[in-house]
Amino acid sequence: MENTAEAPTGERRTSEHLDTDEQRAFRLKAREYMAANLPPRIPGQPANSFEDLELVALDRQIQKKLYDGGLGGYVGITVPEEYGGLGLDRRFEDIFFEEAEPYRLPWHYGNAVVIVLPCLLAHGTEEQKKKYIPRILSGEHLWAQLLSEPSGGSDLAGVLTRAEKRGDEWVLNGSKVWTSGGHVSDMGLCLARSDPTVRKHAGLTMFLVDMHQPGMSVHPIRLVRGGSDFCQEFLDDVIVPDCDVLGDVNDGWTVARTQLNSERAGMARGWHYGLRRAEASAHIEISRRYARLAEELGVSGDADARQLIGEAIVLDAVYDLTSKRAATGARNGALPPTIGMVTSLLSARTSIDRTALMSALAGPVGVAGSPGGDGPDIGMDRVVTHRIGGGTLEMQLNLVSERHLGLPREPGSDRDVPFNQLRHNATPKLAG
Amino acid sequence: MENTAEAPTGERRTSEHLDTDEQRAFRLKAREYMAANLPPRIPGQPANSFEDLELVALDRQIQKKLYDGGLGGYVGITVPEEYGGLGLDRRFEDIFFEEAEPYRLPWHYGNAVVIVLPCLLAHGTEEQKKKYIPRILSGEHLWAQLLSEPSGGSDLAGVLTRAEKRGDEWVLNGSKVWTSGGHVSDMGLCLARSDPTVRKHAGLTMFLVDMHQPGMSVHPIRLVRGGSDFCQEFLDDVIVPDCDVLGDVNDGWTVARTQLNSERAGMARGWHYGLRRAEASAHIEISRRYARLAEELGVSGDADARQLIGEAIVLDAVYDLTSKRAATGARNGALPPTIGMVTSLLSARTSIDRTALMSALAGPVGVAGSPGGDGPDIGMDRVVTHRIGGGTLEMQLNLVSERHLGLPREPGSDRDVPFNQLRHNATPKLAG
Amino acid sequence: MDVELNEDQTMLQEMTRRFLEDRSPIAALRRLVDGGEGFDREVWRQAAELGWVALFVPEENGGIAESAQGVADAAIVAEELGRVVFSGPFLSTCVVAFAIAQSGSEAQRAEWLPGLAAGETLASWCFAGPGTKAGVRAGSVSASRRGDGHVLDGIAAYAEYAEAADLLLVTAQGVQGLSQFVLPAGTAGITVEPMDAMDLGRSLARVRFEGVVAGPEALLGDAGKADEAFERQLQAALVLHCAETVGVTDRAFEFTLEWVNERHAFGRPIGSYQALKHRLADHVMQLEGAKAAAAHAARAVQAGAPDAAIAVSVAKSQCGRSATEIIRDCLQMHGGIGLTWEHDIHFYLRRAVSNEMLWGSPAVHHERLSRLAGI
Amino acid sequence: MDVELNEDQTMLQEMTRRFLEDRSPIAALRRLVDGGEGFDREVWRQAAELGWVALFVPEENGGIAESAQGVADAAIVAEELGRVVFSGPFLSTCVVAFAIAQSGSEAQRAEWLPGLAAGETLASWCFAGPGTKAGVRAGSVSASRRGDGHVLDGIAAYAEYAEAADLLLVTAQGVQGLSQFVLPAGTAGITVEPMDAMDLGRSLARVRFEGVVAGPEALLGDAGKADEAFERQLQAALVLHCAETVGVTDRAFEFTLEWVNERHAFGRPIGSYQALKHRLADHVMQLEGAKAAAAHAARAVQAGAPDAAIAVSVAKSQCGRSATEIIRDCLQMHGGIGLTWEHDIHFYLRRAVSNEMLWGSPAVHHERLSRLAGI
Repeated sequence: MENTAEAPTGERRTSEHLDTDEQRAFRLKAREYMAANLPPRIPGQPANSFEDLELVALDRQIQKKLYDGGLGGYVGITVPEEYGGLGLDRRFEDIFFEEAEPYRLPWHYGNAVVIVLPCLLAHGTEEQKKKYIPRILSGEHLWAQLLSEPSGGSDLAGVLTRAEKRGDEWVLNGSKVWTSGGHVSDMGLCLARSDPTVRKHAGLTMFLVDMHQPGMSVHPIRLVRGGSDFCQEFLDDVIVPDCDVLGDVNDGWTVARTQLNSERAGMARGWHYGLRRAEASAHIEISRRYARLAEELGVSGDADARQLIGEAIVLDAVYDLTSKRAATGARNGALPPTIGMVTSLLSARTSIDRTALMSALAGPVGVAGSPGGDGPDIGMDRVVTHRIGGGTLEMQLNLVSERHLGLPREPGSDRDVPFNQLRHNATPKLAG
Repeated sequence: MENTAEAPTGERRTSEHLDTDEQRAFRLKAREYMAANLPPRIPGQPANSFEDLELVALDRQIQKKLYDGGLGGYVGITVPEEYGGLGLDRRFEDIFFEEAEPYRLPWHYGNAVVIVLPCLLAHGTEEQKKKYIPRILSGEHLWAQLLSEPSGGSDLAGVLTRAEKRGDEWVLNGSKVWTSGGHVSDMGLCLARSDPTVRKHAGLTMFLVDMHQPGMSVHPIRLVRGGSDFCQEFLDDVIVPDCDVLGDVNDGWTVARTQLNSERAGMARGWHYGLRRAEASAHIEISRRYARLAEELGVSGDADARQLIGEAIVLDAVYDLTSKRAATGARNGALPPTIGMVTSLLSARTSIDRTALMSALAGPVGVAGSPGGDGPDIGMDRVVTHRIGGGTLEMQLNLVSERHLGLPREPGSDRDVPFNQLRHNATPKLAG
Repeated sequence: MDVELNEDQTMLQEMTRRFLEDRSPIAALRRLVDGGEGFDREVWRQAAELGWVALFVPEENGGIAESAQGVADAAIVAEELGRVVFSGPFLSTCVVAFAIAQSGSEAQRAEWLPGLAAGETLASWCFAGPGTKAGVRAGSVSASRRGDGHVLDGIAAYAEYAEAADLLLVTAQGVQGLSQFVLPAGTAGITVEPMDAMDLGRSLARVRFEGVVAGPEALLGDAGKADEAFERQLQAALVLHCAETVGVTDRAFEFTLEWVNERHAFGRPIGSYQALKHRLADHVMQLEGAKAAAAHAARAVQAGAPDAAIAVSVAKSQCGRSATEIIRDCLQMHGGIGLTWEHDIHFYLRRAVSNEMLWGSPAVHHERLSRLAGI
Repeated sequence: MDVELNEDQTMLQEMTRRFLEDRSPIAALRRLVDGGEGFDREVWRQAAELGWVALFVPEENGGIAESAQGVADAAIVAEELGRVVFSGPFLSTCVVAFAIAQSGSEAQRAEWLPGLAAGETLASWCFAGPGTKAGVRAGSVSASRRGDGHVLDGIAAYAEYAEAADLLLVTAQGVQGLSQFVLPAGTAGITVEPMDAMDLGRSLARVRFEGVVAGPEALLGDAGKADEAFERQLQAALVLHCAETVGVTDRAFEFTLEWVNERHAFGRPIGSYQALKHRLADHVMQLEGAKAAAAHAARAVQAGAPDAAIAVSVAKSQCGRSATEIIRDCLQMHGGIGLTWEHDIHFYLRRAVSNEMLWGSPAVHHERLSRLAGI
């Protein structure tokens, strides 16, 4: 639902009538340059799929084109000029996305611009900002997040990967997992334990890690359905120079919080800027899939099938309307920023519920079919209905109840104990 | 489902062929006496409804008849002779219930025989057993459980009702609630706090309380739908002589555990002995209600309505089969005694689910209808679908997960703190 | 509900809330029910002075409808009514005023609208049949031509406040299509039979039409051509209905949150237990879904957007189902006290279940959505 | 599953479990799938030696069916098969053996049963149509009289292990009613088209019949009178199917319980978190319901009880729905690792979803139950 490009709206709505002269000039420049240089947005084309190396390569080119054409790359418009951006205000960004609607944008840079860039801006040294931000905007560096570990995905502050200081560099050992695009990334934002003798949040440090080094081995994970764009990394004496510590040593959790908040804010906004259409103007559109499916299954006239389809239409529309309302409300202050957590939870619930409805609709047709047909996909959707991105459902429920509703936290048992006195899980190998 | 009498099975199955001579003699005596003295079992008649004073009076008579006829009253067969029972083994009890199938039994004595009697047998002094047990079996004493309090129904060990020693008697003050039949009971089993300075489980004492005394005021509770057979009691200097302390002073939690376990065992067995038909032989019978309802609603031919009805049939049958299997399994040791907790949970879930299905089936017809018709009952069932008896759903879920599945308990925060240092809820008045 | 209210709308919301807290809190409903009364006419008249019905009535007929925000503004009022489980003929009177203002002749508008706007004339909307699928289609009353008028026969069920109404708007099926009629309550051949409703704050009735003669002055719009007008009325009604349901849910959820923060069990607030927290998280998620769907429906119907018909059915399904499910569980979280007459929550749950099923149950709207999807 | 097993049955259960742990653990399925193979014929032959199919075959035809416990005993085996997501033609071969033993002529029994009992002959049961409601009715293949035999035309879908089968039992619709035929796999006009199945341990196929000539020797029972025999076969098949599903669920639940006790998050086993505990409590409740329903169905079918038809549909709905719901959430509780190919749980969930829908989806059985309720 969030991960494929939508078709450009037939009738485009822009805010052109509000433009100042300067804005108008920017808009025309963007319009002309995009028309000449960007590939069209193709409905159904994946927004990001790191398995598709051609698409990744295409996005590298698009990012470079946007940068070279003076448009700041993808999301570089509000970035200060000294770091390669345009230093303009948000209004110009809105114009950019209005004009970009018919084109593919370099969505594989989502991690880099939605998560890494805010972390660099908030916690980076001047040297780091000048070195890394322009390379994101120019398309040189794709970034990965080296965050979760096989010993425990939800408990992010419980990372076991060790960072030891040796002279003026750090040596990292351990394993990271659920890294989107680890195998194609140039750099990684990596949280590691620099001091295991203090309580778990206090002994962490964040590192900017060069992914192209011998100690870093990256293995794509095979998921239930086949491939995936997730990877598991094994860090075996990975070297990070002192100058690539982001934020203070042992203060990595502060950076991680920026990282997590940026990810959530990105989700609330619709994750990849400009992936969705403009919010306020949207009408409910019923997916044509349902009519086609009902036809194919021969159940168009069945009262019970029509119930299931009606319910699915409600699910889709409610998800769509809720996330658009959340985005608007978070932007104008009518809703708290935590509303993004609610949207994220709804996204998970919606996919669980929709797969159940489709499975009930298809019955046996959804579990076995002609080779190459899409029957068994409907059944398999029930198997893979839960999501890895955005945390487990349990973590989302905790977040919504504690942060959004303000309910009391569980009495914590591990927050004040030195990390090396806690029990830790084993570190399974997930990649086959 | 559990609270109305079922019709006697058309074709009765007994274990007559297994009888010894002595058993055969007992069977024939019971058969003859019951035929002459007991009223018939009327399908749909409430098993117990303390609001129905005539039915309560009838059960008092039935209990007396069973006692006078040398059948030991309801469930007195295995009780030792010195306490008014027959001192026979369980086989005779089975025979009693086989023969009693066509008749009404004094089900309002359920509390007394399922819960109070085991507590007296396990913890009573010789004097208490000789005084109270015969009066239960002869029909003289109806008993109530004075257990829950308005300050917190789930946290049974958190009772606030105070018991103070004055000379050789105790003075009780406080309030109890959710007492079935409090207004018609002669005696009550009452848990009170005799020492608030120790941790909460350690300062409790169990009392045998005369309900007919001035300090005890009993108020029926009006529930959402109208009346109820629940009461709230206000104890205002209620007097209990020393000899009516059950178990040791400050050891009331031990007695309460027997009480709770007896209640649960009763539920696992089908609560009121003999209320249900013999277990192993039972076939699934589809309630005639569904066909009648479908006919009345004019939806017999609707595919979606037929789905809802089919689902309801599954719910009913699964509940029935599961509770019968649990009873058999608990009896023959194939299942642990905690299986009763699972049945109890299923009972709650089944009623929630069934009311939802019926509500969906009836649509608007279930929320408004002709005065006196049963339309709005279907809607109201959704309002009152949760149950008070057997603890809240949350407690049932805790019990099943901790006792039956053996999952770790929540880290407790109140178990080791002196009771008077804990925060307590206010004591609302629930009776109007 | 909507995250983009303008200043006037925010004021309307605050004013309505203050008025209701003062004149019609939930305790007032309890008094009305215990006293066996339906609703408080004095409160209704005062409410009308605040412009609740006037939102749908043009200025020349005593209203304030020039704001062009009629439906969206009325939805704001309806949401507040839900928060106190208001008892009164808001929905029916508004829809009838809307219908007359949109389709009425000048004479009809002049005759009826001023009284409706002023709260002096009460109206009921009669269209739904008596069965399980009632609520989105008219047709259980038939209209046959006689002379220059019509004769009406049949039964309309679930008519709100028909017992108290001065005026009935009847939608009837004729050979050419739907027709609508505006009839004084006392018209010969009309019998109003009160229904027994689980929602104690909503008067419902069956209205029986037996050979009712409706002259040309009673005909609203053109004979046999009311299908579109009816759909517009239905959409407006559903917007108000959904907004009310959101208010009901929002308020019950709000006081349940307070309760779980305050009530302790085993030494901790019950709201600190993860099982309750997770259920509450799911509930707020569904509630946000209901708010988003209801707000969108209000905007779509207000604007006459192409997805208005879809939007109201999406909202009706989402608001109805989530209300019942959320408040049912909120009641559960109150423990035994939630089941007592003395606690307010049953009034909320009664309205939620009732609203879920009236004006088209979820099943009816799912079917409608399948149809709108071209299936 | 059943709480009243006799000594022989307990022994059968233990023997089966030991055999499967040794010869066909879940790791074996992983190897078969990675190797692109369907099932292990050697394991199947050894299993047959243990008497799995012989349970349905009379002694004179090489079986052990005198125990009169055929269905109930086979259900014990099926439950164990579920626990390891066994890949092999157990269900189809048993049902065909049951059918031939019950309805076959002496010649047919002598010809086919010894091979079936010995595990040398594999059989597939062909009856279900290809649509969404398939699984409890036959009729997608038609039989027309020609001479002293029949000609068969049509498609049977979801036929288990048809690709490997030596023998097909076809249920076909004629003008007078259902007829059944036993045909060697190579009979002219039969085409087997493998289906792409989400359950990686179950081979399914579409079997196409084009002008297939079935002589009198192929006819099982009387022409046009197989309705009752078919219902009996269906009941027996559903008993085994449900028992298998219970085994699948039971085992997945078991290792999930181990996992939540062992896996720590935030310093505590994840199984100490109330939200998970409550979900697991609901799951064990549904699982107990499935066990009770499946056990009752086995007993009812074994005994030919009057509620046997109801019992199998109740069991099928309960077992199917609870399996998917429980294992889906068990996968959820495993976190990301549950989604990896390397973890076993997806094999369990694949079979659960697949079993929920094959042999009649819950919807199909709900409809059937309404019919059996006289509605």
